Amino acid sequence: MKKMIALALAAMMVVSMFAGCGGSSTGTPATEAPAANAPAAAPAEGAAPAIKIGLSGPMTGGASEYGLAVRGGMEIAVAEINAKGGLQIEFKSEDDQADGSDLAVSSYNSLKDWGMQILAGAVTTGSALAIAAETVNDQIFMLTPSASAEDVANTGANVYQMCFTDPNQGASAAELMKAKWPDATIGVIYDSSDAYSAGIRDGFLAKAKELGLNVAVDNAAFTADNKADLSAQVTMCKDAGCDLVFLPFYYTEAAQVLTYANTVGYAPTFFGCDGMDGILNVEGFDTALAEGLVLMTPFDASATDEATVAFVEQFKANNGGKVPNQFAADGYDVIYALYNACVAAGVDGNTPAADVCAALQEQFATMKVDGLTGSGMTWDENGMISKAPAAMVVTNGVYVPVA
Amino acid sequence: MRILQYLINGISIGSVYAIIALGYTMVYGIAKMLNFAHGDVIMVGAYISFCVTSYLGLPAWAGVLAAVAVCTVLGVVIEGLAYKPLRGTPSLAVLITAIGVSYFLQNAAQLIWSSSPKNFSSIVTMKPISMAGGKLVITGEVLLTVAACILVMVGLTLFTGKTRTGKAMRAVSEDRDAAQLMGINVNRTISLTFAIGSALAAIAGVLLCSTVPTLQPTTGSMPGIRAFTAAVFGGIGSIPGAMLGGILLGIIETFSKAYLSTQFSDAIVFSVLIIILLVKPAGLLGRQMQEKV
Amino acid sequence: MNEYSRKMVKVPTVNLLREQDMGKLPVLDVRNLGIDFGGLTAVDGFSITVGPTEISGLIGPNGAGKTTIFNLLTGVYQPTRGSVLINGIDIKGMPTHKVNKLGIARTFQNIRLFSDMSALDNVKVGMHNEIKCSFLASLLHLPSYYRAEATANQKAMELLDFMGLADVADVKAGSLPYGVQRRLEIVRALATNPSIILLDEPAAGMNPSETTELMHQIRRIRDTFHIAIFLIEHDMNLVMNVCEAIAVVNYGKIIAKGTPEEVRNNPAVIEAYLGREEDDA
Amino acid sequence: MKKLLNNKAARTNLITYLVVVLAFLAMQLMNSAGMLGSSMKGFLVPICVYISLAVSLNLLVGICGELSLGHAGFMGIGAFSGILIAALLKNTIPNDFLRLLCAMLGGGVFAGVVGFVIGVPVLRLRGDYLAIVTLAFGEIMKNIVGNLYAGTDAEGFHIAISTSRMPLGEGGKYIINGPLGATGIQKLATFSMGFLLVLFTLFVVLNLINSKEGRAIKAVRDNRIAAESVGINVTAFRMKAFVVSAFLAGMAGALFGLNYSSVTATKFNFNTSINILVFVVLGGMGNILGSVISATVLYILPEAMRSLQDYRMILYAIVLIVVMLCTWSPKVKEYLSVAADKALGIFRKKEVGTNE
Repeated sequence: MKKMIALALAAMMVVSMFAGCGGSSTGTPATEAPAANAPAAAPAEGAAPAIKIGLSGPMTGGASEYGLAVRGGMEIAVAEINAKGGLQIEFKSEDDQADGSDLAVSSYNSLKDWGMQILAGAVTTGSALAIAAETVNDQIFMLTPSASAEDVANTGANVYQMCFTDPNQGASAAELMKAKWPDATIGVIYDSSDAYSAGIRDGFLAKAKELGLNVAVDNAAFTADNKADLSAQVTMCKDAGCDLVFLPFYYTEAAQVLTYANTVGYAPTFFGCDGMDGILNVEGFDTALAEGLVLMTPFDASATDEATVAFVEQFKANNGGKVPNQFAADGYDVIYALYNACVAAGVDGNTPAADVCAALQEQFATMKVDGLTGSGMTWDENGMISKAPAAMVVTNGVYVPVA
Repeated sequence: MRILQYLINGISIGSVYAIIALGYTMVYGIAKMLNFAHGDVIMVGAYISFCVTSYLGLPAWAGVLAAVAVCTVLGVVIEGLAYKPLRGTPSLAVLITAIGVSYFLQNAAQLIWSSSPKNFSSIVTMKPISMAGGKLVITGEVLLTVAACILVMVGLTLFTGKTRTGKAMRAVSEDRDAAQLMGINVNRTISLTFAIGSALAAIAGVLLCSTVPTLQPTTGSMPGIRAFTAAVFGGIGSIPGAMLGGILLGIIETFSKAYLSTQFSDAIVFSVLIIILLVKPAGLLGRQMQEKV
Repeated sequence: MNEYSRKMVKVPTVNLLREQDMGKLPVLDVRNLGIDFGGLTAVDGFSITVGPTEISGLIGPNGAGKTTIFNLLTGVYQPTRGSVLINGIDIKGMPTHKVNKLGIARTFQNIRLFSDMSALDNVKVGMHNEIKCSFLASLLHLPSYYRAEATANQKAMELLDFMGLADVADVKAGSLPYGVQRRLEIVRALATNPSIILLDEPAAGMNPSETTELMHQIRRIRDTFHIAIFLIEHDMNLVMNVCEAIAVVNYGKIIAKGTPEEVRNNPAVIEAYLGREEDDA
Repeated sequence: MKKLLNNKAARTNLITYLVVVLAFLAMQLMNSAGMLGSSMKGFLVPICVYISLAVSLNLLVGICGELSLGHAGFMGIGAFSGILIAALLKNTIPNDFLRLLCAMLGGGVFAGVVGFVIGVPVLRLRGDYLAIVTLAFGEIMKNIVGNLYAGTDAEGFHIAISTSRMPLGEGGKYIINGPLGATGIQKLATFSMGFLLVLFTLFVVLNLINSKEGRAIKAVRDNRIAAESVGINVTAFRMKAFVVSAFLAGMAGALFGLNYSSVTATKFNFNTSINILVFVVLGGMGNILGSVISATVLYILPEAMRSLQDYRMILYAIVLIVVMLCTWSPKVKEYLSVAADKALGIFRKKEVGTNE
């Protein structure tokens, strides 16, 4: 009996699976889950069909914070663009759980079955590396908002990045330190199990050596498995007398470092990267702890320019009052960059993905984009972005450019 | 001085592991199941406390009480719906269900509270004690967690040793069938164990987040696994063992980071665990069961 | 052999030996065996020898330490004192499976069959060390595997048939009647090709006709396989009828040894079993 | 042949092989007819990998009765060693298929050796203690591979376990790059190889179960003391099962690693081990065909639920709990069988009616 039931269940599941897969391969409109995906505006009579842009990122699990932020930013851009008329965008996101192999590829495949022409992803470096090679084979244009390892862009000519590469960011940090705190005793705390964090640290250490910075602690690492307790790492820096502590990782863990340092009365200058953006908006976080924190973020949610204000307002309205971070802003910029390139290249929903890819590569070689995370952004031949790194310091709870 | 500071850091995180491990070991000892959802009940407890204090503006003790109440109910409901129907089946079946419950709680928490981190403000208002010119700092959280740990440990030991219900629990733990024959309501005893274990989880959640302020839907899972490790380390099923195992694990972890290698601290901690289990196969304070022939 | 005879002089068990076993190496030679559990002495000063084709019995009140002695003889427990020699080899420090290979097999008081496996498979597990087939051959099912399996099947069936169990060969061991399970355990023990088997309460739970049948079978085992049998049993009828020598233990110590007749009339035994007379009153 | 069909074990085995072969043929046919979307095509290799993992873990958990929470660790060892071997043999063995085969065998052997080395001390432990030690082993493996660098440059091959990126000379190319994992892997895996792997795994595991070794392993699980009493060296058999299981997991891991252009150590964590365990328990402990089916269904299930977007993982959790209750709970099973009997009863009555 047990076997029969089990078999019946199995059969049921397999049927549902074929129904699911069959559905997606025939191109069910993405509007079936309106809460999650920005609905494409119905194309006007006779107008070209909407171009299909897909996002792969972590929507569930430990890294979903970042995936959902990117999706939120992208949805705003898509809605704005579709409201304008003209070229329409159909947008769909899939969950890759920040996995670096099979789940990422199956998320990508699912988007491909949907008919994706451009990939606006992936969010995390691991997933992006797994997917990038697939896009090279399929000749699908890929612009990742936040996968920052150099290897991502180096995978192929069709892979572009919207964010700084890790070594590049590490080097910029070292240069800034050389300029502003040349005599500081520096400590580095980093996540050795995370490619982003380890990548920045490697870039930073190389540059710091070149510039002759005094790095006293360079091995205060933690891993995804033991990040619950960062007190030993802070104590290491404190003991070594570091007065500048470099924190090249995400604000989630950074909040922990700042809190612990405060309890033990350790107050060096903390220095973060773009992953640090968002720390001021962590619910329940005492922003006073971040006073004096230096971070190299391309995005400032408290900026007063029109575009940022509108974006922040819209994001808050869509996400229950949550303030967007640089992930969301990068996502927003990615959609606009793609949109501008598509319009300039004259591609639409009828253009095969490979042709879109070729056309966009041509556009990105020469194009200049202004967005929330920088103005006059351009890309080099490897697909890496060049935009001015902006260093901010937290003063009275808001970002102020480093003088 | 430096070594003392690391020792205190180790005890700090270790006592958090210990209080989680106490819940683990209690449930394991009586229900004979590895409740992998325990870490996630901790996370729920922390969220409840956070919501009560931050959104309703109530004082910390109210948050703790609310967390204890909600988690107790949650624990009993989980046990009744997901574990009780599987009583008497191989322990592996219940283990898988527990994993299902763990996935469920994490994803439910993400849908309810979103995956954005929340910064849990410590329930301790005491100023840290600073000694030796700031070289040695003992935070209120450490003192509170260690105190809570000892209190819970002593409380549980007295409860299982002295009270009627507690003795029933021990009887169920020793031999479920015999206990049943003695007129002990085994189902009710196990439900009660889950209620107590979950209440402990709520307290552990508040203490965990007071020490490590970042609160996310996945907050409970890693400390949960560490605490499970600690419980085995100390001798699973043994109440003082869980406490000892937790604190030792915390100290080993901190010392290996401080003096050996931060990058390889996971490998070091788990290697030490393996070595200790090889020397003492039932954990530090566990009873080596002689199989009856 | 001479060396052995010399040793035997020290141990006053000569009267337990069958005539045909005289002068032969005893299959089981236990000297002054003892074990303590956490300060509590469970068995002490236990000595016995069993000849190669002898049927001997171990009796005593409940909790006297009989099963503990069996566990000591088979290496399940390591003794605190004394030694156990099987076919002249000391089992000190050997794990159970090695002790078995020396030629001792056993059954259990609370039946320990592999209840999810068929009766035939239970016997084949018993023949494990008899089946000559390399790991790789098993893994890849080489021809030698099929040959070994066929031989094993045949021999296992013969053994089952010997105990009248051929009909239930394909039945799951766990679903067999109690008495049949007891006999199956004996077959499994025989399958290891032992020189002595220890039977722990073989008649427990059997009805009188089954017990009578069992008595015949025990003798038949000895006469067919020419092995020694050492059994624990509460059924005095069986013990007195089958055993040629009996040892009585109480509180972990031997209180009497001898032929059934001697043991039956030994006052110490009567006291151990019936209690002192004033208790009865 | 008739005798073969009368033997229950042989019949079950035959059905298992048949199901796998038919499924493979059906997939091949559908593929050549262009009926498979990218997603389905993408699932083929990982499903084969997870089937092999589930079957090999079933040997350990279901047949041997040992709980292992570190199976993904062996998979990881197989993946990384397989990737290394494939990269290093690039010029020696130009044929992709052969190179993949070498990589898989190498991955398997490597995982098997590691299994043996840790098995020697660890297999003295039992039950939950063994479980925690296998978990610990998985974590150690992940931690070490996360700091492993390997690559080639003008001076040849370099490998190091290091806390910062190992420098490579001119023209250097990383094969394994610390926390980034293995990158730029040449994808060698094919569905056919996956199918062969599944067949090989089934062949080894089913043969083992139906040999004297298998009987001994089952005997150890059913009653360790009785098994020892008939001369079975329990530790040796646990070791054999452990090593074979690790070997097969290593092979599967190598195929997995060579199916993607990048693989990180974090993939082989506790969660993956748990997922494989879920396949085994849901398919039925000791039931090999059950593992094959449940690995397939449960791997595809969350993918098939993609249209549910953010709700899919919570639904997966619910399905998992409900299926566990349906297949294991005595009460729920009784209720279901009564319901099923009622449903079937209608048909039976009709049949009886027509016969009369």
